[in-house]
Amino acid sequence: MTTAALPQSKTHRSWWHRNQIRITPWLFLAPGILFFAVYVILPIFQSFGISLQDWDGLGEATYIGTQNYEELWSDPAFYTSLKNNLLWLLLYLLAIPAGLFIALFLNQTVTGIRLYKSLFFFPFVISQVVVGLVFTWFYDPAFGLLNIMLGWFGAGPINVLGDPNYVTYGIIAAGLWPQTAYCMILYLTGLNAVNPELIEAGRLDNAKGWRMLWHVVLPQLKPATFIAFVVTIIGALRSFDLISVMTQGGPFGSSRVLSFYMFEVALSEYGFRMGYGAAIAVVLFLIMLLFIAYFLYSMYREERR
Amino acid sequence: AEHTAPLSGDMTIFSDMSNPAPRAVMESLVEEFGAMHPDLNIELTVIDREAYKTQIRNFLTANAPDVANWYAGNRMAPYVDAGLFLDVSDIWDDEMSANLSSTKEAMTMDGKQWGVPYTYYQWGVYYRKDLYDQYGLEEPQDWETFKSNCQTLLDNGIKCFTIGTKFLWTAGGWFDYLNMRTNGYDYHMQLTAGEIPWTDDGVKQTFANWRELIDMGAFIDNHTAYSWQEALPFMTNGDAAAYLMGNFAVAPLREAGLTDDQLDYYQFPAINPDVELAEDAPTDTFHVPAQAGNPEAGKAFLKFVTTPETQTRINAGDALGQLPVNSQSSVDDDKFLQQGFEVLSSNSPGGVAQFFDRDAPAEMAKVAMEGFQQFMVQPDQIDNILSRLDQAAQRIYK
Amino acid sequence: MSGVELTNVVKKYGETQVIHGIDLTVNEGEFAVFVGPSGCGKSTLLRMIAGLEETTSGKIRIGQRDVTREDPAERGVAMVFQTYALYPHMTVAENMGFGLRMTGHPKAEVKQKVNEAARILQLTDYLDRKPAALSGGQRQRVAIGRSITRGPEVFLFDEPLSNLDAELRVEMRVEIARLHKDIGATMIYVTHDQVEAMTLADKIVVLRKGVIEQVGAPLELYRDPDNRFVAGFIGSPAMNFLDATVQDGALQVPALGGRVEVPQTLPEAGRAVSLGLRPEHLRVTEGDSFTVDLTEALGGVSYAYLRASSGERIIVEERGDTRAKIGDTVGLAFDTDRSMLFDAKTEGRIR
Amino acid sequence: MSGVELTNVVKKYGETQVIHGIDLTVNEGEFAVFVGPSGCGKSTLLRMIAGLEETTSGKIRIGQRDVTREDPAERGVAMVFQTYALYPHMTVAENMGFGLRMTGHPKAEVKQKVNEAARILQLTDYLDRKPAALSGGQRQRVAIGRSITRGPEVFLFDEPLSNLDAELRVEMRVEIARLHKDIGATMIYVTHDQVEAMTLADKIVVLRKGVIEQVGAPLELYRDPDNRFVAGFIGSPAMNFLDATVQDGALQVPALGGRVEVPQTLPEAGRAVSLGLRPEHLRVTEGDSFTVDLTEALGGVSYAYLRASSGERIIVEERGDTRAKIGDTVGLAFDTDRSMLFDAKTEGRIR
Amino acid sequence: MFPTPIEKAPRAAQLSYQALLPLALILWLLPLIAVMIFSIKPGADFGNANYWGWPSSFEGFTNYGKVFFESEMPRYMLNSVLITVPTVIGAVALSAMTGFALGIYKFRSNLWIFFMFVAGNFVPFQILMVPVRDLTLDLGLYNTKTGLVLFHIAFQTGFCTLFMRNFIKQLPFELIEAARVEGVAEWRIFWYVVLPLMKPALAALAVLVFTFIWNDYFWAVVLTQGAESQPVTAGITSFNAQYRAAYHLMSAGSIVAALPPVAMFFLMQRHFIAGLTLGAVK
Ligand SMILES: Nc1ncnc2c1ncn2[C@@H]1O[C@H](COP(=O)(O)OP(=O)(O)OP(=O)(O)O)[C@@H](O)[C@H]1O
Ligand SMILES: Nc1ncnc2c1ncn2[C@@H]1O[C@H](COP(=O)(O)OP(=O)(O)OP(=O)(O)O)[C@@H](O)[C@H]1O
Ligand SMILES: [Mg+2]
Ligand SMILES: [Mg+2]
Repeated sequence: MTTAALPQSKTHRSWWHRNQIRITPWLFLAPGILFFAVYVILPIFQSFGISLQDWDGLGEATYIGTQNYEELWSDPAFYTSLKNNLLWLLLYLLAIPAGLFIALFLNQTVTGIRLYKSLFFFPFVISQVVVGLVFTWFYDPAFGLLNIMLGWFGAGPINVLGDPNYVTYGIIAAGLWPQTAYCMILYLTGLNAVNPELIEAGRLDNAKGWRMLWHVVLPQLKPATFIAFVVTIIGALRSFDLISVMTQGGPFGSSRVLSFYMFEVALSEYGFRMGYGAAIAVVLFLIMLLFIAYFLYSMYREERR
Repeated sequence: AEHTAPLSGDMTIFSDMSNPAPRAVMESLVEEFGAMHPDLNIELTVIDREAYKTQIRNFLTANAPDVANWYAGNRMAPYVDAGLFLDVSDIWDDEMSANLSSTKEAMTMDGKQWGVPYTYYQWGVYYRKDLYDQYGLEEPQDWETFKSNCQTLLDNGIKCFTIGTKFLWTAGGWFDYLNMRTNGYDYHMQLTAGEIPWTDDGVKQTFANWRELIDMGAFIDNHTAYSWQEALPFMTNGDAAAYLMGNFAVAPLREAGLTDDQLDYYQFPAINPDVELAEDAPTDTFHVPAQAGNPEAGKAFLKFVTTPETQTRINAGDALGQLPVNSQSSVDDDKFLQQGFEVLSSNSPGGVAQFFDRDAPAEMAKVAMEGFQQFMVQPDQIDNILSRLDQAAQRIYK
Repeated sequence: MSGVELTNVVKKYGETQVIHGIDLTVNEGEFAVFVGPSGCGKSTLLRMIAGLEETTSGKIRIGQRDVTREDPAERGVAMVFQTYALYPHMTVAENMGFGLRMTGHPKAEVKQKVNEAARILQLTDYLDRKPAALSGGQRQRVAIGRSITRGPEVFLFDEPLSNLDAELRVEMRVEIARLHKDIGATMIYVTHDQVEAMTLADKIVVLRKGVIEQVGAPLELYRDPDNRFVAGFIGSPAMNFLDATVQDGALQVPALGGRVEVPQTLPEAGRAVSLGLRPEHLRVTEGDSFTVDLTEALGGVSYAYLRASSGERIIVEERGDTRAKIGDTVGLAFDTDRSMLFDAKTEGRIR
Repeated sequence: MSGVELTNVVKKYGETQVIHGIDLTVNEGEFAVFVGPSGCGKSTLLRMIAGLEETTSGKIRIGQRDVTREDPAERGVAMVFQTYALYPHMTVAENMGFGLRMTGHPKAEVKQKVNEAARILQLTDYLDRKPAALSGGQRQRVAIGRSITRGPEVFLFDEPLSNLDAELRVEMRVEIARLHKDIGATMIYVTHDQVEAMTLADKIVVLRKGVIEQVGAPLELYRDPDNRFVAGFIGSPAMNFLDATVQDGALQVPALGGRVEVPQTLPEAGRAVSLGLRPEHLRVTEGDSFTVDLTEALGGVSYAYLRASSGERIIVEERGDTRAKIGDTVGLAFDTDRSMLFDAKTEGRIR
Repeated sequence: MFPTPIEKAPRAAQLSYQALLPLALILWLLPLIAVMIFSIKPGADFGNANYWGWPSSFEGFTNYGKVFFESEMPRYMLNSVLITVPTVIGAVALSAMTGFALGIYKFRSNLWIFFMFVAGNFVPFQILMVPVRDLTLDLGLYNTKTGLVLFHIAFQTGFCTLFMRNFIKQLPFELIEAARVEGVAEWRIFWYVVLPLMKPALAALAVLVFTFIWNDYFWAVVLTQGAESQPVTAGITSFNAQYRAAYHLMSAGSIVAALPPVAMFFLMQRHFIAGLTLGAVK
């Protein structure tokens, strides 16, 4: 045996060598934190600042205190957006059971099932811009497939995207399409992780069909459900692309949501109110904060275990 | 003479002339101007017309070109106020002021000129002459005929007007005409300038007139779902008989197969005989941004664009197909351009407006046009709409 | 209570047959243990009895009923899984009562049965906990409790203790034995732990490659294995096997340095056989035929690893006060009555 | 080669102290084994020696050097993990040479050392395989080989065999013993397997709750434990402890039905003590003080679980041909020389 | 595992399942199929109100030819590539580092820094819009691919860090300890031990980020303008504005725009799903 591989002297070990383990993480973190702080964290606070100003994005900004918020308070368009946001939140959640349903349907082993699964997953991969376009045509009052189908039942035609009563539902339905695909894949992977022994125990315990699903399978899919919930909520609150592509918030603003409204007042063709937009963003942020806090809390509990 | 002054260095131009024909015009302009100044290195960036509207503010503040497209009237106010456009009064010499007198006003703010126009075009009613002939209808001269024509068409299962209000501004055109015909040009200007409240009786009368058409069912169904282009097929298919639109609609209508025998134009008829006729004629412009790197070249380009020869060429039927702004230019002998020129030069005693979203401040335009769209769908909401507009106006014009 | 009877039971997965026609009777109240090397089909057979795997052919009877095609829930069996398979989202009480609830028993009855089972298994204090808050042994107890509540005719266990550490394993083993004594139900138990098999079973079923090698009481298998496989499988450390040939009415065993007389009826001369000697039946003596390669002292007992001059290795158990040391040269003695003989080719026992 | 010396070593995680001032010397070339119940701090102590956990206070010396505050890399130790911790993306040779390569040794040297280690561990044929293509035992060998190549002063093992199945465990155990004999390096080995501890160790360190209970050679601990904990911990099945009181220069043992004379120097009368009896030192006799609760027959040996009329339980190892049966009423005999006595309160040995 | 495997169900159920699958698929993908058919129709079909009928002639080549050779689409596509690829590389690289730091090292603020990334990842990005636009303007990166790339990298770092850290966290920590005991420097541990083990995560994440960025529309609109730097999502909208009501061309354009992520998905399917699983259902 030789000991050649060993450090022969320890006296001139540098400070770096001794403290390597302590310093390395910070070196590794530095670029990431820098980027993230500059582009994400700081802007959040800046937005708070801007929301207290009157600023057209071109000239000088003037500090106006909470005036933007006061105006929001009495802005009917804001309430429309808020109401639509809630609708989005609520209805978007349908993607979860729908995704579960499709996942259960596809959770079989027959030849070619993998191809089927990936084809079912398509809508998620496609840009929302394209999805919006496709659904705009689907809803088209003149030639849209929807109205043709309604025609078979002697109903319609419905001008989905032009009617303030239907438009939000119409866009949400379009959004549900890719979102359902997303939830489906989450559940498919979740189903993979279901413990077969528990299923068998359930079979011995006489749990069948729905009861098996409810009592044995669903509880095991909780992680998948949780993630599906989180991504769906976030997707719902971030909804922008579809509205922008399908209706531009119309007709007369009835399909606006907060994220679109703020874009509209701040940066769109006719919008020059950065401060007001920022105020809307802050409200949206506060709503989202509830969910972020919930998510972080669950993660915290998980970590502490 | 000035054109020959040697220019050198780099020059950038941002243009919103993104549709095929205007784009070709823009490219030829650059080429020609480049040929005049061989030492000048010109870079042209063409941006989608709709996108351009939201992006101009960014590039004006960040990486300003030397020349940029925009619109006349109130639409340029934010940039003028923010000092982002260069004062180009110096190129508006006497000769130019004289030649461009019809649009000089629209380029002037605070007594200075902030750019130059390069084209404008008439609005009016484009209609299916063959359908009118079929049902024995004439171009209407007054409101009553206008409505009775419409009734006849409706009785035959044809909508009087096509329109696509998805992008709002088409409804603005209707409001412009109805309001100018009901209350006159000056009233309209005061309204868009915030000097008359939206709850004024005059405005209500305008909407009452509009409502007559709506109640008749004069407009196609589901117009909120369409852009202006998507509304064209209703006219080409014969489901609707007319379109209140700018002259740019002619090209796609012709492309869709309508011949000049089938398609014709008339001036929007009088409603209130006591007011003088006034027209919408939106003017498109060129500006030199305040932060331009090569303003001299920019100004030279502006000058070049407004010369009578250039004007004649770029507005010709095979180019933009619109009206030249220089009175020394000749108008193409296209029948629509001739009629439009005729209307604007001799039958618009009340005045020439830019267009609703150029006359009113941007924010107000947005809110108001949204109101128009809502009104067209929910006419019963008019009181709500008007009080909302009034509230918005109080804030915006403050 | 009822016994279980398998008649010519066969299982195929597609083309591959994993159970090759098994006949087996487990009597009422009997504790049967399936042992065998990994992959021999123990679990498969158990799961077929449970109804979790379909039976390709053959018949399975539980008590008087032919259950071959019945649903698992209808067979009157309960199963305890290796990984416990407790429902993680239910409390202990809910876990134990789930089966009854699913078969529509009234709440009060469920509760009473759960309490009863909890009492037997000393789980009463934990009824409101979730499985995650229990230790391994407690979880396994809950899993057993769950099967008790349903009052099945047959209990099935698939390596129920293999996830526990050594100490707990011993404890739970004793507990299962006691449970069997208490409720006297038919139990079938899969394990690959010899000690479990030996200590728990009324009847051990030794499986190899989907075929039953021998069935019998534990000590019966230990003392009287039918073939080399069973002999080597039962007993720890495993039996030593020495190559030998029959010569002149005795064995020629190179490892032992020559001729050995054995009491068995020998086959014809020249036949290759294996001489089986259990470590506990060997004694180290003075001599020079073996060298001690390694010794392992465990306190009361130690094992000496001997190497014959022929190269074969032999393990000897020592309990006396003088024990072999590494490097020693020793001899070996054994009682020929306790040696066993197997045919080298068929591996069958030669008695 | 160098020994390891711990002086008053303490480890705290935040507020909770898990190692309570340990003093220990492991001599050069010695094979020390840490045993103790789960959570007693074996791994923690080992990892502190490796430098993977910081030492809260106290001193650790390896050879002549104080390494208490040094990074793991500087200590000249090699560690073999329970899960092998092989780099899955490297071949066996790369795995074994990685440390040398990263510390800047020339390729040729690395290669030579890897080959040397592979030879020792009979891994030469597998040098180009990835770990995934190896069996558990081979992986563990690679893990050991990896530590050999660097020629460390001290080898550390944390339950290296506990992921292997019983058979392989025996095999690898023998191999590690051989390795230690061959290279003679200082080795510290953590296990909770008694057999491993007994068979491998030159010196066993029994830990409990972060404190050393006793240090000594294996049979020393078996024969002469310092306290009840060690006595109960070493030996399998565990020693039986019977409550007793000192009376009239003898013991009053209710479980044994009365007075027992023992050779130890007894404390004052009335003192509560425990009488320790190893199962292998007990004999079942005719009698009526005990009933046989349960028996476990393992072939050569069987265990009888007796219950005294006082309720206490005793395990007896039986090897003879007649063995107790469940339900029998029996007596018990033992050699008082082999009994041990512990103070009931302090648990210390009374010699 | 659930529901009952169909191969154990009666023959009839198996057959009807097999038949139901393609039916369900067609129904599910109906909108896409429609667009696909649209894209090979002649423009005249739409004039003749033959929206849903069989194409009167196959004009796939004409339509796609127009998209590829007579529009800005190829340029937009190129922009998308030039935006997406650097972003993927940047975000994955940065987050591999942050994930390593957060997953391997124990230090007091570890969890909080991690939470910062996670929370930032879920922020409604509209709130960043105005300041980020200003920042980009100030940096002189407005309307450059670089500006967009930098922002995307920064924003994606949140999600990627969540993903990477969770992945690294579940690597056997002994591997790192083994390397430390062997005297390997920390950065070498990252490079030689952790990075090779993260390959599946890197691939999965790369695929995920690729689709996210390729499909981004919002930031493309906020931070860029014009064909010179906008990605294809913005390109398709202006393309569509240009060809409004020319359904065959819009369809062809949309399909072209959607193709790369779809192709990516098909090629990297395994990684993609692994990505969702690793990053999400963890
Ligand atoms: N679904 C399946 N498809 C094909 N072969 C299978 C299947 N399930 C099990 N087998 C095969 O059947 C044989 C028996 O498996 P089984 O699980 O019963 O073995 P076992 O005796 O329980 O082994 P272990 O002791 O490892 O649990 C094995 O060879 C296995 O490979
Ligand atoms: N990071 C930590 N924080 C707090 N306590 C810890 C930590 N790591 C270990 N401990 C505690 O330190 C004690 C000793 O743990 P250690 O892992 O050394 O036990 P062990 O003897 O190796 O047990 P085992 O046989 O189960 O491996 C345990 O009580 C454990 O709960
Ligand atoms: Mg098994
Ligand atoms: Mg440990």
